[in-house]
Parts: sequence; structure tokens; C-alpha cells
Amino acid sequence: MNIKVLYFARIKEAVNYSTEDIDLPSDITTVTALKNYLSLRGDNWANLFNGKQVVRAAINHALVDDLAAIKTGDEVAFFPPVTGG
Amino acid sequence: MNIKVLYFARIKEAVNYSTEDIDLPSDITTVTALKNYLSLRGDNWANLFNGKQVVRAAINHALVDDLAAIKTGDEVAFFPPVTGG
Amino acid sequence: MSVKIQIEDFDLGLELSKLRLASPSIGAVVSFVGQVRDVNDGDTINTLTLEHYPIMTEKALVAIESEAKTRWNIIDSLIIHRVGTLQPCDQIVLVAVSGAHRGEAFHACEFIMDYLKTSAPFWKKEATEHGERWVEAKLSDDAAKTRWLNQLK
Amino acid sequence: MSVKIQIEDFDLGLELSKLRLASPSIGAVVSFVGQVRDVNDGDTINTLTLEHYPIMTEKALVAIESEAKTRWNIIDSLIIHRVGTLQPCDQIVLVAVSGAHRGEAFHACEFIMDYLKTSAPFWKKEATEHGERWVEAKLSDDAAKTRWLNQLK
Repeated sequence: MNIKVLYFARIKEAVNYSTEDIDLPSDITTVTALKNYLSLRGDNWANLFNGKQVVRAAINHALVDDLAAIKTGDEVAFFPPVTGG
Repeated sequence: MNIKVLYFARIKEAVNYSTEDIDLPSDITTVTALKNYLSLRGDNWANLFNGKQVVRAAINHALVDDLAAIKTGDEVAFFPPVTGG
Repeated sequence: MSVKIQIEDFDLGLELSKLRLASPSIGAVVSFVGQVRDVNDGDTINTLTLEHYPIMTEKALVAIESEAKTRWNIIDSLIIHRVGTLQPCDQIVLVAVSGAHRGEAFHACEFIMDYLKTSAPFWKKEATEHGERWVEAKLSDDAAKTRWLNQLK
Repeated sequence: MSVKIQIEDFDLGLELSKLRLASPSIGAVVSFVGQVRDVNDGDTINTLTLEHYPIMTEKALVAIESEAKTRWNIIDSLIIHRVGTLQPCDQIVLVAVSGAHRGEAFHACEFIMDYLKTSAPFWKKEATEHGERWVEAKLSDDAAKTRWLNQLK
């Protein structure tokens, strides 16, 4: 299934992507599964997505936890804890 | 002893005084005693100072309770509960 | 810390800018502006007249600011309170507090307002459609002040 | 209720005046202004750059304002948050709340700031004398938010 993935702040810099379209294998259906899938791309990806750093996720502009389901057409975003204000 | 007495707001209007100098009998040495003394001046004074209305007092610009001592030269003020802001 | 009692209006933007730009270590400015409402207790308000007790007012407000600065880690504070006759939508009072961080500035600002309402010698008289009347002190204002007495910070 | 995310500065006095004068039933306006400090964690700050997640930012801030309006009896609210590169003493954020009375306006304004700090997708990067670094989220900000979860009002 096709999804769009966005990266922000520290994470954007680490993976050198701000946005990409991914055609996911059909068994990747949660945020956790997507994180594991991305962590296989190389060392910098593994460091971010192996669970040792806090990486927040949003689906379609709403904060979600890692158990959230991903469906085709979703916009998934990964970012560090927010620091506005 | 000589003191200065100031009246504010509702109380000023009721007694028709804003300020006066009073030469007090020597046995009037507390706010309570002064209130009792003033309440003998007539009906409008009695209504205010007989204890049935809340009348706050300050001595030399500091809020005090009715047990506070009055000494010669003091500036005593009477006013209703404050309503600024 | 400063206190101004004045008849004339104040420039809110200018006052807050001065407070904010006084130091680059300021990260937060919290302000309260009170203004005259057009209706009170169900009656249309034509004017609101503020009387005060000069000298005592200034002393009371300075004491409140000092207490706030003792309780919280704030950088500066400002109180401007108008007296005389005002109309609906006129500004009555400004309380502003600057600090490094927001939490202490919020608490100090609210504390100053709650104490001002119950300890500073101001009195309000309303001219309504039915005549003039003095504004009564509110029990809720005493309760707001009492909150601060019952907490360490 | 309104939300603005913008690169350009804002006119604090003008924004507060508009909010204040919108209705003669407004008796209180509480505001918070955040500005860039010149020192953070012991290092001199040259610039602060704010990144955000467009669309999600607006949605998050609108949701926070709606929640505040549900919890407290307020009249209106305004959030302006800047993005891009700022200098010390630049304004970063304005949160302002109007209401009939002060207590609810104070609480709603502090609530919005606490939620903004922990729920709106902004990130800060500091350029210091020792190079660039991302600002870390603070546990104290999470604690400030959690307070509101544990109280009815």
C-alpha cells in the first residue's frame, strides 16, 4: 500500500529526507511495524527507529501512539518531542 | 489627643465628610473606641459605626483591625470593603 | 517594579514592549488588562467612577509587588490603575509581569490581581440606567485571595 | 477563536486592543508573550530557528483553543506563533484570552500555553557560540500539562 512519510527536525536531518512516498509491504500495518521496517535501511535509520530514541508519530495530522493502524493513502509523520512556545 | 480622620466612598457620602481633625477624649485609644465615639454623632453615624456594616479601617495608610491602637498624630481612615481592579 | 495611579489612559502595547525589552534574559511576559463592561448585575452601565486613597494605594500596590517578587522568581512587574470616570470599554487596570519562564510569571500576575482586588483602597461607583450605586465587594474575590494564603507557592 | 502561524512579527498592542474592544461584555484580557532569550543552558544564543508541521500545527492549536473554550467561560482567544529564524528579544508567541471575569481568562491562557508546549508540532534549533543544536523537550512542560489532566476545571 502507498503512504506518504514526513520527517521533521532532528529526524529530518538524521535521515536526510523531509518527505517520501513509500509502497509498503502488505504486512506493515502499524506505526511500530513501519518503524521496524525503516530501521532496516541503515545505521542512521536503525539508530532512530530501533526504539531507543523517543520518536513521535502523527497520522493525517493527528498525534498517535505506536499501536495505531496505517492504511493506504495515509500521511505518516515522524518527529522528536515538540518544543514550541 | 489630636488625630486626622478620612472617609471614603459610601461612607464619605453618608457622613458628608471627606476629612476632619478630631481632638479625641483621652480614653479613646482603639479603632473600636473611635467607632463607638463617632456613632454617637447622629443617626447616619450610628448606622455606619454601630457594627452592623462592614467598615474597614487604616491607620497611617496600613489596613488594621478594630483592636488596633490609635495614638496622637495618627491618620485614621474609614472605608467600605475595596472594589478596585 | 513600578506602580502608577493615573486618570489618563495607558498605551498597552508600549507598556508591554518596555517591560519585555528591558532585558534579553526575559522569556515570558504575562499581562492582565481589566476594562469597563457595559452591563453589570443586569443593568446597563453608563459610567464607572473610581475613587482611591492616595498614598495608601501606592503603598499597598508596592507591597503586593514585593510579596510577589518574594514568592516567585520573576524579573519585573508593573501595575497601572486608573482613577476618575470611565466609560464601557475603557481600560481600568494593567498588571504585567516578566520572567525567565512562564509558570512563575502566570502565578505572580494572577496573585497581584487577586491581592489588588482585596487589599488596595479603590472603590467603584456605577452610573446605571437606574441611577448611581456603589459596587459591592465580592465574596469570590476574598476566596481568590485566600487560595494564595493556603499554599506555599 | 483564531490561530496564526507566521514568519513576520506581530503588533502586540494592536492584537490585544482588537481582542479587548471586540465586545463591551469583555471585562478581562489575559495574555502571554514568549520571547527569545539571549542565554539558554549556559550558552549565548545567536539565533533561534523554529520549524513546524504545517496543517497539523493549525489543527493542534485550534483543538487546544476549543478545549479551553469548553473548560472555561471565556469569550475569545488568539494564538500567534512565529516560525523561521529569530534573534534574542524577538517575540515568538502570543496567547491571549478575553472573558467577562479574570479567573477563567487566567486559567484558559495558561492552559493553552501548557498544551501548546507539549502538543503543537513546533521544534526549536539554537545557533549558539558553540554551534547549532536542537532544543530538548522539558519534563517540566509535560508536568505542566499533566496538571490540567488531573483537575476538573
